[in-house]
Amino acid sequence: MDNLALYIVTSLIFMPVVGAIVLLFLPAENKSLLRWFTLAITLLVLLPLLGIAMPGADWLSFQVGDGGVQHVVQLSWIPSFDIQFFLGIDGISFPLLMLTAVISLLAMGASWTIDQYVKSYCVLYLLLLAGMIGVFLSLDFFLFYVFWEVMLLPMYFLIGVWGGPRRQYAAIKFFLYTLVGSVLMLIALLMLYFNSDLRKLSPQQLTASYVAAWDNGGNLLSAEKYKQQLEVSEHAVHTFNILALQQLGQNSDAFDQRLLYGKSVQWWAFVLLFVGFAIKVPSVPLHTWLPDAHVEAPTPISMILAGLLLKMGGYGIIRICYPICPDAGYDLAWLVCSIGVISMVYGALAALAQSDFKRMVAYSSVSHMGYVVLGLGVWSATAGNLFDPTAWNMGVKGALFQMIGHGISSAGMFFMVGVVYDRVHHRDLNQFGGLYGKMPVYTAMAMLLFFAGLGLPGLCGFIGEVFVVLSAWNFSPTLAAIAAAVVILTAGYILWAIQRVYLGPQYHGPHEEALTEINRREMAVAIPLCVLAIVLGVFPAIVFRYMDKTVDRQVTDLTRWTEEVKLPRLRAAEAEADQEVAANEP
Amino acid sequence: MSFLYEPIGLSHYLAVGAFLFVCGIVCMATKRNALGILIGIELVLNGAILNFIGFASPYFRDENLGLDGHLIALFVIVLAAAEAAVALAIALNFYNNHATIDVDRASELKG
Amino acid sequence: MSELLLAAAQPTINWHTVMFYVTAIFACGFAVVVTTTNNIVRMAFALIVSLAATSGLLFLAGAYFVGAMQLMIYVGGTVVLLIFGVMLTAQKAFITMRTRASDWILGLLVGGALFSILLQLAFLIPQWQSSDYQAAADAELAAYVEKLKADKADGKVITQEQRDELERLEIAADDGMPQRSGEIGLALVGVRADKAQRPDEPGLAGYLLPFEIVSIHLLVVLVGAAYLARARRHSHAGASQ
Amino acid sequence: MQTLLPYLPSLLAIAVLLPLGSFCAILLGAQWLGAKGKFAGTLATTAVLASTVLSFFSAGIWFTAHPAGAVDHAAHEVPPVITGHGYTLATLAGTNVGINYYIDALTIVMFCLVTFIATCIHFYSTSYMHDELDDVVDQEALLEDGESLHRPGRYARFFQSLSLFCFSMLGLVLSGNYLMTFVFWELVGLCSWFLIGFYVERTTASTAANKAFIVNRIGDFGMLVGMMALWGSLGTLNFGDIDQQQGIFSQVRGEENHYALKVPDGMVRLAAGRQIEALALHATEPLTTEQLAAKVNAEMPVWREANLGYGLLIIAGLGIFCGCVGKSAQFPLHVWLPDAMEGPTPVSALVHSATMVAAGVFLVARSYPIFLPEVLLVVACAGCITLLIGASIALVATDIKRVLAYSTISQLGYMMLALGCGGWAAGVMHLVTHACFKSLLFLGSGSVIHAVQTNEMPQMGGLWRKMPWTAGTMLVGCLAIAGIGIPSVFGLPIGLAGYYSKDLILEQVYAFRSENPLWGSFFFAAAAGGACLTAFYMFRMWFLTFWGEPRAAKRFDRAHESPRVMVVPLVLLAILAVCVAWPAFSWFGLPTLSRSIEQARPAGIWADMHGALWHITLPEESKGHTAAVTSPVGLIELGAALAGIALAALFYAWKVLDPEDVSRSFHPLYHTLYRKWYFDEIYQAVFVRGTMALAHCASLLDRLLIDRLVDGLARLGVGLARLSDLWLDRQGIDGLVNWFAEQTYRLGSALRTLQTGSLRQYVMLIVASTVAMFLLISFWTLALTG
Repeated sequence: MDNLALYIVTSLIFMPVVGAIVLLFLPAENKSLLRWFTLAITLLVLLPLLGIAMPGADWLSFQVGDGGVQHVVQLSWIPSFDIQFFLGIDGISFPLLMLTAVISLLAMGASWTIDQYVKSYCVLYLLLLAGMIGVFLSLDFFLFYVFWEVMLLPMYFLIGVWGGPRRQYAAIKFFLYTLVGSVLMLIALLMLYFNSDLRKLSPQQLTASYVAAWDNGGNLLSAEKYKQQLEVSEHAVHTFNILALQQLGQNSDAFDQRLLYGKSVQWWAFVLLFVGFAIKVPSVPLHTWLPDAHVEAPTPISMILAGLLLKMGGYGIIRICYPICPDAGYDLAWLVCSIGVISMVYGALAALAQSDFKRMVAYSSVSHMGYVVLGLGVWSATAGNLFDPTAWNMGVKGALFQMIGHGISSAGMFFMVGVVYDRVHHRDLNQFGGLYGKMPVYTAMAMLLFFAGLGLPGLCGFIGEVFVVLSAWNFSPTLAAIAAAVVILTAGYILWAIQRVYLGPQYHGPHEEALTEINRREMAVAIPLCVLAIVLGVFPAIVFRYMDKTVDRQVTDLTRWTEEVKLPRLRAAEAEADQEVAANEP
Repeated sequence: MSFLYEPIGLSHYLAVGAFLFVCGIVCMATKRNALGILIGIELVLNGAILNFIGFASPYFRDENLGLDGHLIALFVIVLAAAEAAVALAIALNFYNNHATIDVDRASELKG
Repeated sequence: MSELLLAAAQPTINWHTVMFYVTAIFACGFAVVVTTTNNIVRMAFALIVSLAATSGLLFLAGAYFVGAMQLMIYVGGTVVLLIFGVMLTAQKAFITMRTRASDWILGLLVGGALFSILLQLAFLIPQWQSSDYQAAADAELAAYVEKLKADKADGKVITQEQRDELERLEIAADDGMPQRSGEIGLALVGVRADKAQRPDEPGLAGYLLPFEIVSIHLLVVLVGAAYLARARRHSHAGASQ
Repeated sequence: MQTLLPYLPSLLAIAVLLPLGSFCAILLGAQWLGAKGKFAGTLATTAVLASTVLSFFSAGIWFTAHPAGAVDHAAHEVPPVITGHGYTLATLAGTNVGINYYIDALTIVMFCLVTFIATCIHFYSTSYMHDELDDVVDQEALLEDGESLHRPGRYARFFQSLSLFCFSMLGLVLSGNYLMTFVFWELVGLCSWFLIGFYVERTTASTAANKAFIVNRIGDFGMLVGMMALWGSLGTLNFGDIDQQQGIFSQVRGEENHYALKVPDGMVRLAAGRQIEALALHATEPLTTEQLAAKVNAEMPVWREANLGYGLLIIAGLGIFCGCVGKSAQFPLHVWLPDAMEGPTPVSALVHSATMVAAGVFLVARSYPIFLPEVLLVVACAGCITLLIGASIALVATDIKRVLAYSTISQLGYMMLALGCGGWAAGVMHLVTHACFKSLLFLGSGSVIHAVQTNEMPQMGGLWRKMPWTAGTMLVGCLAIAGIGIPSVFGLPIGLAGYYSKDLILEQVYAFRSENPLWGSFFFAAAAGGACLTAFYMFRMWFLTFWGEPRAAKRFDRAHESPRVMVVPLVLLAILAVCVAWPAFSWFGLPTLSRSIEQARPAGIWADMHGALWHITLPEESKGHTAAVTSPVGLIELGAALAGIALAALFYAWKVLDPEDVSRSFHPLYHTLYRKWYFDEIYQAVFVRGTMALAHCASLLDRLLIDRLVDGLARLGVGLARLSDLWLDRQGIDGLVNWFAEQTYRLGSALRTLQTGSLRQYVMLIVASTVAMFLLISFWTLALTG
């Protein structure tokens, strides 16, 4: 049965790929068949994940009590560089996988309006889905990078072919930005790889991080045996295993050599990785691809972009940046937090100034993702706080929850904008009004999703926001206060938009006759989003349930690292500074 | 009012000079009247004179500019007078040509 | 003399400082008026006051001659010239020309940046922030008086030299600097009276050459100005015929 | 009934959830609820009526178990409290965040008050909102072609929002931690948004709704900051102790410290972060965390002595109060309340006078244990300013609902002033009595508006002949708010509800004045003057509406007394406004209002408080009940009220003085008051415009700077590629030279546009580049030297 679970996990990635290949052989004229087939494939990705989410079946269910990686799939891929096909699920990736599956399904439901080149669209869509699932599943850094790139290309075409009038500009901008991020990530990846050395790990650590090797016969070696092999090795044994890199970063000095300008390898790796992920998040000032890409992309792609792609940046920061480079993370926490807060304020302000409905929602994404960066960065477990990890724990959980909540609310908001755009073919906020009277059910659902974005209690946006903001105080009261002030701006732009679009005596824009009530297909997409927004807001525990143990474990590990590794270093630096002062005094 | 008991220093002169200078700059930048710009220039020059005299004054520093400062200030005054004369002549000429002294209209040098 | 001693011992209001602040407020305040008003006539008037106040500041800094020149050439000459200009171009449309708000904001932003930098510089060096000239002179005077008193108590007679010295010190404490106009005049024709005692710098031959250049320049300028202003009026007159 | 005490939380929880059920039912099933949703009104009313019954039943249980009067503040006993845990939202490193409840006599009193008034208003609304059953022609929402708007009625939607409001308000009262309070705080704000903007087609209504929500969010921002300070330092947001876990109140006012206020350890520790870090870094031996903690504990008294953490407690208090400023429309966030009158009148009565706006006062009362004297002084100042501003604007307002709105602001200021001066019971009591008579007044004004179809008082007059019941009940309300009663100098004090609470407030401010002459004199003058103004503007309203000759004959002819279902709630509330605060109930063994409130007095609020940073002393409340205080204060209060009424009568009943004449001779002042002290204009110019300007800056920065930079980089890349292309293709020097020539030409053309010919721009460029050069050079030298 264990093997079956592993096949299921692997199939999450290959199901869409196989589906895409099958699609190639289907007739291009039969659009409805193509759409239904793609929808079925996305459903086939969601169903196994639901099975994993449900408690009950021990061989398949996600073990909420286990903070480590589960359902590990491990195969050798490129042995000469120790690159493996290494997949696994833990509490950080699992909620995001669920989100990916759900949003992909709903976005496919929203794709019915795509009427040109349906076949290519569906193929690219499935490839994109495979890439996204792969990013969240892979535990090998190289594999992670490969999937990251795999995701990029379909997205480029999806924006560039099916987008709005300025689609080419937007697509190239998106591509260039993301490519820069990828290149930086690649540099950091190689830096870490060539500085890693498995010999520095103990057998327990090797086991814990699933470091595996195969003998010539293709049989898996046990950890002790492998350790013995390592002992006799003369050269450093490099690895791409993310878990092993985490162990190396936290328990050895592998990444502490000086590199440039007196900064260590891990400092530079952290900066490069962070910039790479910050482009994806996106954080100010690396965010300008987002409004253009969102505005030009078709509705379902906007949903995917806002709901899923942005989350990869946050996922990368929590999965790769902090655990692998804790020392740099500790030193640069202020940078991460400041960037988060700046994004929040800046995004909210920019959203306030937009007159394009979609652009406003896009900037609101910048603002909301700022909460994620802030929450991930609030390293409160310092000596001054007596190594109390509560606030950081809260921040990370809040940030992860915010990712999920924002995935729901932003996808919903984009969908709602798309619904009205499909009818009247314009998005100028000043040329709406009075939709309340014409489309009451649609208006009610749209208001609900916008209020979720506003962070209203009882809806999914609230928990993440409030947790992140509450946690920030222990890191820096000033940043926390600024972050809290963003709630005012958020309320401002969302309420103003609602007023201009939905309220008022009458609609004043073109195509008034096209404003018909939301149809069944659109309801089928909107209702799950609304229900999720409410359910996650009222019972956040259903998400926290999965992430609790993993986050606790990671934060505890890093707190222990602060206590045992960083504190002595700080003491040494302090002592050195004292001596210098003493030496300079005559 | 303890500052009234303290003797003033060079910094105060520099501050007043800077203020006049900036007032002149702002005046130049905001006036559309050519004569207004001229007046701004006068203010700028005054700020400069004040600086020279401040640096030349033996009240504030032993290592002062002395006579040099005074003489430069004199030259500045004289040059300002000359410049005012020429600028006025230009302004009058411009007025005669265009029947206006709005410098925003004077955009023939536009590239 | 006892008042003097008291004065030296006790902090009193420094009238020099008071005068400085009063004059500076006049200079700055009317400069602000110049900047803010749109009416060109008011601008010219405010400029006169500001320039006059500036000359007051020059007097307070001990530059009597320059101050007088400022008053005469600037306030007397240049501004009269300006007012002529104003009157010659005075049509209703040009008396008040409104400036756009954007220009104001831009100007104030840039000006504010410059001012903040200049102000920072002005107060950068602590020694510049206050002068001990007056205090030093007072202290010297007080010390001399003390000495004389002690001498008198010892029964010594105060000599004329000592009286002269006392007088010199009193003048120094009261007035500050000796007049400089003579030296300036000498310097303009090439003799540096203030550097005469310094044999190591004999090459400083004063300002004869710059003076000449300025004179010629002034002449040229006046001729040019007359030509510029004249020529056009002639043709204008011709055009009107 | 004592045996039922363990079920009290469940009973109250059901009382909270019933309106939620009604909300869900109406939301999802409006089209099945009878013809045109008429059954929705019945459903909502039934739900809230059931909640009322449950609340009064709970009150019975509570006061049987803990008889009011048994706890007197002279006895200095800890008030009885029931706390508990509902369900967990999240677990964070051993700390729970969840839904808790906190029940004491204050909760019970608030429950009875809110549900009773809500029931009255639900009944009233079933008739008042009758028009909404059919299609509506909205005269105030005009289409572009000038026609009035026709729309289907929204009877069910109204009751849906009203139900949601009842749920949120009751939840707010019951909540046992700040997070839950915040959640319901936002939810009542949302309901307020829905209800103010009920006429969604009117732009004024939706603008007012947005204004209310955003201004409230400004307050919520402060509340978030306060919550952060508490959470960051104490690790909990619970009010009371739950399952051995210490709540905020017991950390601040611990039993071991005899409930006196002490900065909790957690706050000291958080404030001393730098010192702790120094301890850890400079210790000669490396310390384990336990050793470090021990050292920190040893240092704790020294740090506390140095007032470390005191500021944090001030921030916490001010932050929480900031939330209350927003919700209770205190200066400077009072501007939303008058605009909120755009909503239907029953909404104004329920949400914007009796319950939601009083929630701020409730939260101050609830959080009283953590408020330092410095914070309370700020509370008092805010209250004092609000009281005067509200009263002064109410003097000149002509819209009947706006007069009442400003009067609400002013009365809320009274409550805050009382709380800020140490009068806990006085403030809470005024909250209760005010809710009674203000909802009465609003319902009465609604009845008038319903009859004459206008809000403007200059078009009313003489209406008492047509609407005797409305006029009579409103007169009772006016007398109550003016605080008419016989002071204790003449024997037994007896009066209307407002008399007791206002008397308590003035007594407390008087006692405060004897401790702090400077502040106290201002406060007392404001409070006494405010009492006079209150009487004046309330009777001005009454005379203008009901007295004299009708000023608009057409409207007068159409006017008629409201139907019985609207009059009965008026009479019920009028009875309440007369006798809710009577102490005589104790003769029959019933709990009186003052004793019930007294029972809820938080532990420790029975001693004088002294500020550590500012010299300020808050007298404990019994100091205001001595004869030396009560007799002068009673006379002053009665005098002020009578003077106000007499003045109003001089102007508007006897017409001895001409109000037009007075307003003309004090024109600048009149105009300032008429324009509401220009608050709206100033806020619009400074905050709204400022934020929008910032927003446009951000958007422009994106488009003009970052985008251009990126585009430029891309073009640079393309250019470089082309360049290398040329090189690779061996186009040789010629191509390069041509390229350079072309580029130079282009550069020249590009630079040509820089030559605008505008003198002023040149000047600006010169100065800007000077500044830039200076900055560059200074950076350079800095880099060289340092």
